[in-house]
This record gives sequence, structure tokens and C-alpha cells, in this order.
Amino acid sequence: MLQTQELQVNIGPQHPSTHGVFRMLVTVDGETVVDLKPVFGYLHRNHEQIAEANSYLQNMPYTDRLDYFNSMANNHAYAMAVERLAGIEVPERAEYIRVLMVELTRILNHASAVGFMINDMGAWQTPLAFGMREREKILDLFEMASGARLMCNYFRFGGVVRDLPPEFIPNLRELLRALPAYIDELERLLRDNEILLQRAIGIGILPPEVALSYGVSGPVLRGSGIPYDVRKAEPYSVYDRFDFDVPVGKVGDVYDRFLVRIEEMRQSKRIIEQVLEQLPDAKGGHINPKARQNVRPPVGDAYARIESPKGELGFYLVSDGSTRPYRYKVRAPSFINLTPLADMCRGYKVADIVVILGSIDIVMGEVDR
Amino acid sequence: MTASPFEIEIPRGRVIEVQRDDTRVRRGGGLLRGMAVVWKHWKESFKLNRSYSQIHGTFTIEYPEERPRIPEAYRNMPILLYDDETGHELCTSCFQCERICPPQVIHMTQAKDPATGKPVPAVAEFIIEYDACMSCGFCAEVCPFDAIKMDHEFELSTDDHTQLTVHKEQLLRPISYYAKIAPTMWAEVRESALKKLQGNIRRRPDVIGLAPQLTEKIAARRAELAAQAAQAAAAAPVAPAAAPAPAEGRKLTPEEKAAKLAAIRAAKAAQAGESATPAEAAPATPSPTPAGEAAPPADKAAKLAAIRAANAAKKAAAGEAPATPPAAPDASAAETTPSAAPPSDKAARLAAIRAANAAKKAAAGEAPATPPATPAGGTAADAPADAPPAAPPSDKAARLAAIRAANAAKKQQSGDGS
Amino acid sequence: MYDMLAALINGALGWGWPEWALNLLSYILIVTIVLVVAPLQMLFFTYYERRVIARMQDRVGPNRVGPEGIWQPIADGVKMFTKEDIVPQAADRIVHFLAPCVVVAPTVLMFAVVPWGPGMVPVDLPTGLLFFFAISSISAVGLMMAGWASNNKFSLLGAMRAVAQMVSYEIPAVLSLIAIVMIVGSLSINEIIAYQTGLIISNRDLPGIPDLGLGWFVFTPVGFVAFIAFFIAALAEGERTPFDIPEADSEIVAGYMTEYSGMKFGLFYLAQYVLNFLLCAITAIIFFGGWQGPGVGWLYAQGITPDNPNGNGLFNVLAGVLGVFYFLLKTYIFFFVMVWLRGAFPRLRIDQLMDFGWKFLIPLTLANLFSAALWVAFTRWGPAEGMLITVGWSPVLRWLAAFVVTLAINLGVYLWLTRVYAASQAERRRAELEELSAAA
Amino acid sequence: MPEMTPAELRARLAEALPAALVEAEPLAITPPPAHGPQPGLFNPPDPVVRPDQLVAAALFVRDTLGYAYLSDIAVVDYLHAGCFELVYRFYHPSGGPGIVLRVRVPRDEPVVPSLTPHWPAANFHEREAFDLFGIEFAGHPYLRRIYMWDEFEGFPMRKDFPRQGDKYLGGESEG
Repeated sequence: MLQTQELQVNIGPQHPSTHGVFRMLVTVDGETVVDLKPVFGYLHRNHEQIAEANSYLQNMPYTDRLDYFNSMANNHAYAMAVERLAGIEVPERAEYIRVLMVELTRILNHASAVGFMINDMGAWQTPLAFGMREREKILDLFEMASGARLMCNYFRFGGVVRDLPPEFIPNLRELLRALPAYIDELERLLRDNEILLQRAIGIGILPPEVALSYGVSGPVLRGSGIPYDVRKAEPYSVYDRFDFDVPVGKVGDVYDRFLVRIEEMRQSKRIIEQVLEQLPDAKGGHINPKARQNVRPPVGDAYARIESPKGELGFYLVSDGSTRPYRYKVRAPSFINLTPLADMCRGYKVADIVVILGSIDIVMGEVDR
Repeated sequence: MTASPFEIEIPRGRVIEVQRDDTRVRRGGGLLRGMAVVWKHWKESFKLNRSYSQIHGTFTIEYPEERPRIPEAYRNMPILLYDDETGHELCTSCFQCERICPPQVIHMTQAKDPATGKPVPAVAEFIIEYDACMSCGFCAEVCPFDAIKMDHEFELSTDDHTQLTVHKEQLLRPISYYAKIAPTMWAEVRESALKKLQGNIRRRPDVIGLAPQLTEKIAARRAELAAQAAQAAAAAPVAPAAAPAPAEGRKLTPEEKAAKLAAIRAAKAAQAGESATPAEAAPATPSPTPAGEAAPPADKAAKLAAIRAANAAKKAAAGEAPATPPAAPDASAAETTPSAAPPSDKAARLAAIRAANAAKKAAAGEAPATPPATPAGGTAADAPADAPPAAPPSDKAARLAAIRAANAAKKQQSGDGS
Repeated sequence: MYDMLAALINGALGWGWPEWALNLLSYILIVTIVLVVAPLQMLFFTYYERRVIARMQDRVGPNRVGPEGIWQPIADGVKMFTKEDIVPQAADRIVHFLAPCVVVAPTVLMFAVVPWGPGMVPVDLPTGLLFFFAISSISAVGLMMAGWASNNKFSLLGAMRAVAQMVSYEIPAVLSLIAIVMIVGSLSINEIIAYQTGLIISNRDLPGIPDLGLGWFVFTPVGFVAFIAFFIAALAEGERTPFDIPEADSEIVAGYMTEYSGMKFGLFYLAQYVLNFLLCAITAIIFFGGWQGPGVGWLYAQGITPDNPNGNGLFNVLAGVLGVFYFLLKTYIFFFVMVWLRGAFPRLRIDQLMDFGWKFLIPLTLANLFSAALWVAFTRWGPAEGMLITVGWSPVLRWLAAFVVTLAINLGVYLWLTRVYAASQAERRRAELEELSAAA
Repeated sequence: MPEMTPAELRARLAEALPAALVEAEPLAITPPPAHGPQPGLFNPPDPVVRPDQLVAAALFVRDTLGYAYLSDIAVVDYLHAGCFELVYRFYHPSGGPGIVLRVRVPRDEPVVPSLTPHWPAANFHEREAFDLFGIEFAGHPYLRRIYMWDEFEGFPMRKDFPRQGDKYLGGESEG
């Protein structure tokens, strides 16, 4: 029989489609992947050590830099963890503003995640350009409210730093008119595209029980058929007041995860509409006036998790009574979602690795911390 | 595919399965539909699209020629503010921003009063390392004096790295500039900021705390004022408009008119040099510029101080609202902290004690070149009007002033005791 | 082109030029025209592509260098010239140097047989089409040389893939053209163009049709299927999306061009765009009548032509200009379609590409050959050739019967083939999953 | 939505695996300050499991209680109390709040049985714990540093790791 010799190929760390500095040591037998070993650490800055040297409030801008696509989601998780630790309660309007901001980041994240994945498949940035246009609109809204497009640093313990500016709601209503048209157009462009079907169906399959045992979360878990969404499983903040559905895939391949992300964008739009209906008026206050920002929580620990667009993002804080957290741990969804990468890629072609990685949708800032 | 191993009921929502329908045989229809979408985009892209509700049309902004609209809350790099009326910086170097700054890029040193060496509520050296600053906006949030705000200027690239360690001179911007870029945010904090500024100005001797670029201008202005006052003193009492503020031609508010009058009278009194008759030394103008006299000789300052003490005591007795504290012109030598707010009882007792030992010292005939340091003006707490020990004018007059101050304080104390 | 030029030169300078001087001078003129036109087309195409794809993505595209970015290609060219030309140390220097030449030379050579206007073809070869495709496969050798000489694992892999793709898509391309050659009866490109006169239906099939130059092959079912198959094969040949495997491959970053920089990389770039231009041109020529268009035939008839020597020269020029205009218009439309596809589709995997080529395109083109034969049988054969059914039918009826029969066959084959192909893909995927789960 | 309070979990564990539970005394996180108010002691309600019984307890939690989703393994270095505490967090796939198992190992020989053979999810958590805290996970298939390069000495997240730069960051002159 033709004796073939295995070849070690390095994909990354500088590579057009590894979403940041991430290396995969792939042993290839001809075309099919035999084994894949992910290598991290290129972007490791020991975020948790920095956090232990900062006071609680000073950590807030650092959480923006964890998953730099969804700075609002990171802020939300961290703010909830500290509020749970120090026992600060948040006024109604602040909770609604927080949910509004996190759902906007979900739309922004899924729009660009789908764009990047299709871009890895080779479509020359067209779906990505459409996604980026929607993302720009949302970033403008963030800039109006928080002052920065990407590093929003908008949340404080007990609420948000500033109430919504007057021109925020009208612009948001206008954006909500564009979103369904954008999502339908994206589906028309890609859903039945024969080439995409060939590149996505049956690629990177993750059966449900394997997905559960790998502890993946977010669209990757729901793509495999398990309807686990932290907003529904353990409703936090005011999520129990909105009704929205949980999209779930059937087979757990790249195509399912793609469809789940598109459906989740629609659900997020539904949530935002309900937030706008139920938004209490400004009298409710955008921050709890009694909450002092240089927090000195009692001794103890607290864990808070949210459904960030990439999965379950959790913050574990241990306080020793001083103004600095004694231990600050981040449960990063992208980091854990990479665990099954080796199993998902084994047996597929080399060109599929990049597509599977795109379907998991990782951001290196969160993986390497 | 095995049924989902967990039967999960979702509150307020359904579990919806995405329709894959991948068994349908596809014959290129999807490809054509995709091309139709791209064709529509090509056709529409000849129109500009600036609205949020449109998904067609070119949305690129030709950057240098066409600027994106910057919202008011936008924050890039911190800047320091100075009041363009009085030329004084708002910053009192209270170190709050330096403490809160996560990457610790703000470095400042407090200004010292050159004569007495005591710290003054003004900043001497203020450095921000713009290359490490992440524009998180914490310094602007925690500043109690609204002295540091976030700028909207983002074209900061430079090829010389040393420029990125920005000193106070490049950081300072007039309040009018900040009011222009962030109108509503400035309107909210305007009154409290300016009130605090006035409080601080009074504690700043001579040119300390002035925005550097304005220092020479204001010093020149003052010299010019002094020259005018001196030259016009012999003429009609009403001196030409020694407008305290460098802003000429501004319609004078009543408060400023009184201030101008007082400045003239004080200049006349000092210039005439008559004995320390308890002439009515009108309270100095609220503006910081001293009433025109050059550095007065020690005794003249002392006489002034005595007059002021008597008056302050009278004012304290009248319990006048603290809005316009009788700020004694900051004579370069004597450093007095006239009482602004009606002294609380504790303060009154302090005044009495001090008046007593002032009288003692005056009796001892010691020529205190520098009166004992009054409580440092650092904290904005208002020290009660202590009767500065008079220099050795006739000791009787000094004792008289001291006693009068003491019983005024006691009356005051009983007055507001109820 | 040669005779016209010879007459021109004789007329202009009036002396009795010796035969060989006339020959030399006119061919020098032709060669310079071709060598100027090829890079110009390439420069325009790079600009054209970037502007069009930008417009498709709601952006503007290069508009800074010169008014509306017109000098952008010049700037790219200068950049290519000034970039340092690195040759890897372990590379085989001579082969590394020769590879771009071997890729560019045949591509420019293909211009020899491309007719720009009526009578305006550099060399009127009777077997023009064969020459065209024979020369184009030489550049595959150049790719292999580039891959092999770079002594880099990835570029070798990339080169092999590129060559495999170009060779395996040559077959459906040629097969689809044979169908047209069978109908026309000759390999000469001018002959193919001349066949496509008339309105919608070529007047060679139905003599009565007025000659408006619109009798294109694409309106016949045989021609249409051949056009689709040929255009897809041309995409693969020119490495355009969805077949740009070598150029932007996910694991072999730039395929065979990895170790090239500076002007050598520029040459590969030139070759690629010139090849795209030529493929669009040949598509326009064979299926859309090249320079044929309303008015060209009539104008050319007035001018100096072999069978009307004393026509007025001005008409030649007019016919030429109108012909070139039509030809370039059609070519640019086809390049627009190529860019359009690039904006809309992701990329196929290398094995799917091969699968599609061998299991779908080739059977389709073979069936098309069969229906082409039927077309010829119905329209032209009489009882002598054994076609007894259509004895005594009027030409219109014969044309109609040919149209219906070929349409039925082609449509039936297409529907049947898509189902079979989809089934085979599903089967392949299932087998892969099985083997995967067995391995796991 | 299954709900289980720590006390209930402790009871179920006690009667299922009597040997597993350890009566944990509250921890003093930081040394008592010289003067000023004494910060309280850290006494979490969650059950503390003996290291060698960890795998049994985890399997019990997964199979009988149904909490099959291991979400997070957090390691906390209690320098003053002289121990590492590993916080295992499980969630039930049909929702509801999670449950927490804690394991305390002495700082000088931090060896904990690895969960990776039963839960592939624990793979990266345990490699991160090994990389940043130096906790040995017995039975882990590929226990190597995940962030740092393999030749890196020292465990960055330990409380006694030199903060002012070490031999890589130009701290001491040697090395």
C-alpha cells in the first residue's frame, strides 16, 4: 500500500484566520487531520494578577479588554459579581439599560462572528462587510452612551456611569428597523448557498453528550442540540421579564452553529424591543446613589455568570475585607469552548480546521487572559 | 439524531429547532439568490447611506475631508481646565485622580506658597503619560473640582515619544472650550465647579495657580493696574476702571463695581500711609488681583491686617452669608484667612483664644515678622477669623482690636447658639 | 490584419516596398499593439475589480491616487517594481527565475488568435481555438516550476494543487467548446464569429434571417449549456472564486507564489489577470459573437475586404471601431460577472472542486456533445447523411425540431445529473462520517 | 429547574459517601492586622471533600444528582492558611443554580486526582491550574503548561510569586 508519512503543519500564530495569536500544531496525513494540539499563551498578560493588585473599581476598565468584542457583557458579569459580593442592589432602570447593552453586543458579536466564519471559507469579505456595517451602527450607540466604541467601561457597582443620552432611543429605534432586513438578507445570501452547504454540512460535528462533557457553552452547546442558556436556566438581572426563544441545532455541525447564531440575533432584537417597552422613566435613576464606588466588601466569595455572546462568562471573587480582591478568576467561554477543538477537527480536511475554528468563534483576549 | 437527552422546559419561551432542510436537492438556486443580494447592494451603493435604518448604500466616511460626528460623552485623553475669566486652574492637586488611575499614569506635585512654604490648593507640576493612559474616564469621574475632563481630540499621533509625557502646559484648556464640546455635561457641574474655584482662588497667593500661559499676561496686567492706580491715586478718587479681571470692556456686575471701588479705596489708604485708623477698609474684591499696591512695607501690611481683622469680626457678628467672603487682598506678607462662614461655636472659642494670646504677644511688643501660621488653608474648612496680632502699633489700639474681636466672637457664638 | 496593414503602409508611403519589408513592418506593428494592450488590460482590470467589489460591499474602493483612484494601478505597478526581490537561499535560482517567464509568455501568446474586430485578428489561424487552449496549458508547467523551485513545502503543495485544478478543468472547458465547433464545423475563431450573424437565430441555420449580428450561440440550448460549463471551467482555469484554492488557501497562504516578491510576484499577478481577460474574451467570442453586433457586418461589407477590394477604407476603420467596442463591452461584462461571483461565494475545498469538475461538469458537457450532434443532424443533414425523418421539412421546421429536441435532452440531463450528484455527495459525506466515527 | 442548597448537598453527600466529607474549619484569609477591626473568617457553606474522594464525589454528583455540566475549577491560594482551595462548580443541564464542591490541599504538596478522564471539560481548567498555581493533577493525560512556555520556572499566580519582576523581568540580577 502506498506508504504515507505524516507531516507536521503549523497553523498560526501569525495566520489570516486564527482570530488573534493562536497556534495549532496539526499533524496531517496527506489531506486529513490526524491530530491537533492548540497552543495558547501568546496574548497572556496575567489579567488575574493585575486584578489582584487593583481595587475593585479599577478593574472595571480591565474587564473591557477580556473579550474585546463584548466589553459591555464583561462589565456586566464583573459588576454583578461585585454587587453580589458587596450586597449592592441595582435600580430598575439600570438593570434594563444593562440588558439593553448586553443584547446589543450579542447582535454585534454574532454579526461579525458569522462574517468572520464565512470569510474563513473564502467569501471575499462581503458578508463580513455587511456585518461590520451593522456593528458600526451599534458601536456608535455605545459611543453615545458610554463614551467609547470598544472599551466602554460603562457599568459601575449599582448601575451605569451615565444615563442614556436623549438621542440614544430614537437612533436605537431606527436601528431596530434595519436589523430584521439585515438578518433576512444575510440568510438570503448564505442560507441555501450550495458552496456554503458543502463547506459546512457535516463538518466539525459535536454530538450533544460529548458537547456537555466538554463543558462548552453558548452557541456551540446550543448548536449541538442542548437548549442550555444561562438567561433561561438561571435568569439573572431582569431577564425573567422578557419572553424569547432558545434556538437549538440538530446535528451539531458548522451549519447548525451558523444558523443558531443567526436565529439568536433575531431573539436579541425581540428582547431589545421588549426592553424599550418596559424601560422605566429616568426618575428611576441610572445608578444606586448609596452605592460607594470604592467598595470594601466583607470577607467571603461570590460567583456571578452571564450568557455572554460566546458562552457562559463567570467571575469568581474572593474578598479578604480590603479594597483589593484577594482572588479574581474569570471563567472565559472562548477558553473552554476550545477544549473539543482537537476532537472536532480529527479526520477532516486541513481546509476545514479554519472553518471549524471560525464556527466556535473565539477571541484571544479572553482565551489567554 | 438522538432526542435531546434532557427534557428542558424554558420559562417564557420555546425551544426552536433551526430548519436545516439539508436533504432537499439544491440546483444552484441558492447561488443565484446570493448573487441577487450582492447585485442589489451594487446597484444601491451609488447612494450615500448615513441613516441607521438603511442597510444599502455606501456608508464609508471619507475621513480627513468628512469628519464622523463625535457624541458629547466621547472620551479620549484627559485635559485640565482653567477659567478663562480669571485665568485660574480649577485643579487643586487633591491627588484623587492620581489615586484612582488604574494604570497610574497621572503624576502631580502640589504648589507651595513661595513665601511661607506652605502647600497651596494649586498644582505645580501635572504630568499625564498619554501613551499609557487608556482613557477610562475614572479621573474625570472622581475629581471633586471638575478640574480634569475627557477631551474629544483623537488625532494625537506623534513620532516623538517624549511628547507623549504631557505636561501641564499642554494639558490646559479653557472652560469655554470644554463647554463647547460637552455643553450639557458642563452645564450640570458648572455652578459647583466655579464656586469651588472661587474658594480656591482666595487661598492662592499671587500668581500661584494661574494657568502658565496666562501668568505673564496677568502679571503684566497687574503691574499695569498698579501703575495706573498709583498714578491716578492723586487724581479724583474714582480711579479709572481698574477692572480686576483681565477681560476688558466687560459690563461690570454690581459685585464687581463694589470690588473696583474697594480696590481704589484700599490703594488710596495704603498709598497715603496714614496711621492705622480703623478706617472702613472695604472688603477686598472677590477677584484675586490684589488691590493694586505693590509689595507694601511690613507696617502698612500690618495696619491693613488690623483693619481687616476688626472688620472681619464685625462681619462675623453680622452673620453675613458666606457667598461673598470678605477676602482680604492677599497682601504678599501677611497671610490671613478671613472667616467666610459664620464661625461655628468651636471656631468661636478658637477665635477667642487666639485673640487673647494675640493681645498678649502685642503687649510683649514682639515684632512678629511673620504672624503665627494660621491653620493651613489646605483643607477648604474655613478657619474662623482670627485676629492677627497687630504689629507694634500703639499696643493700646491693638489690645482694643483684640478685645473687640474676642467679645464679638462671643456674641456671635451666643447669637447662633440658638 | 496583415493585408489591411500592408495596404495601409503601401498607400501611406507610396514607395514599392519589398514584400519582406512589408511583412516585417506590419508584424512589428501587430506585436507592439498586442504587447501594449495586454498590460494595459491588466492594469485596468485590477482597478476595475477593486472598485466593483468595493461597491458590492457598500464601500467606495480606491479613490485617493488620482481622480477617482485612476492612477492606483500605476501606484501598484511602481510598488511592485520597487519591492525587493527576495530569492530564498535554498531555492533553485535558475528555475525560480524562469518560472514567471514560463507562466507569462504563453498567456500573452494567446493574444495571437483573438480577433478584436472584423478582419482585425493578428494571425488568422484555421485552427485558432486549438492553438488558444494548447498554449494556455503551458503556463501550468510554469506553475509547477515555481512551486518546485521555491523549495518550500507549502508552495510545492500549492503548485501541485494549482496544476491539478487547471489540468482537470481543461477537459470540461474543451469539451464544451467542441460542441460549438461541431455546429460551426471549423476550428477557426473567425469562422465561429462569422457563424453568429442573424437575429437570435443564426442565419446560417435559417437563411432568411436579417443579418443583425445577434445570432449568438448562447440562445441555442446546446450553446447555453456549453456556455455555463465553459464559464465555470474558465473560473477554475483563471483561479477565480469559488475556485481560488491556490491563491488564498487557508493553510498554504499564497500557494506557489509564497516565495516570490517584487516584480516576479508582479508577473504572476499580470499573468493571472491577463489570463482572466483572455478567458472572458474567448467566452464573449464563442458564445456572444465576439465583435458581432448590429451594424458591424454591414459596415465591414462596404470597406476593403478580400471579396470587395475597391471598397472605401473609412468603412473598415468604422467597422473596426464598432467591433472593438462590442467585443470589449462583452468582455468587461463577463469580468464583472467574475468579480460578482467573487463577492458572493465562499470557496470550495480542493477535493470538492475536483469532485464537481469530474462528476458534474464532464458528464454535463458530454451530454451536451450528444445534443450538439443531434442539432447538426436536424438542421443540416439530409437523406444522404441518413437523416430520413426530416426529409421534406422546411428549414424553419427543422430548426424548431432541433431546438426542442436539444432543449429536452439538456434539461433532462441537468435535472437528472443534479440529483445523482447530490446523492453522490451525501453518500460521500456519510462514508466520511462513518470512517470518522470508526477512527474516533 | 432542580434546586439544591449547599446544606442539602452536604447531607446527600454525607449519607452517600460518608468518608468523603471533611469538617472544614473557617479560614483566616489574611494575617490579623496589628490594630483596627479584625476581618471575619471565611466559612463557605459548601461541602469540603477530601482530595482522594474527589473523583467519587464528582461521579456521584454527575450520575445520581444529574449535575453533569462541570463549568469551572477555580483555585485560590490561601497563603496565610497554608492551603490551596479548589472550587469545582457543577450545573444541571435542565437549569437552576449550580452546586459547589471544595477541596483543600496543603501548599507544599498540592496533589489532586484529575477529573479529565471522566470530564474532558476539566482538561484546560486543570492545565491552567497547574500552569499558574503548580497543582499536580494525578491522571491528567497531558499535564503541561498552557500559557507559559514550558521552560518557565515558578507559578505566577501564587501569592508568594515575586511581583516586582523575577529573573525574566529583570528583577534580581542573576539568572
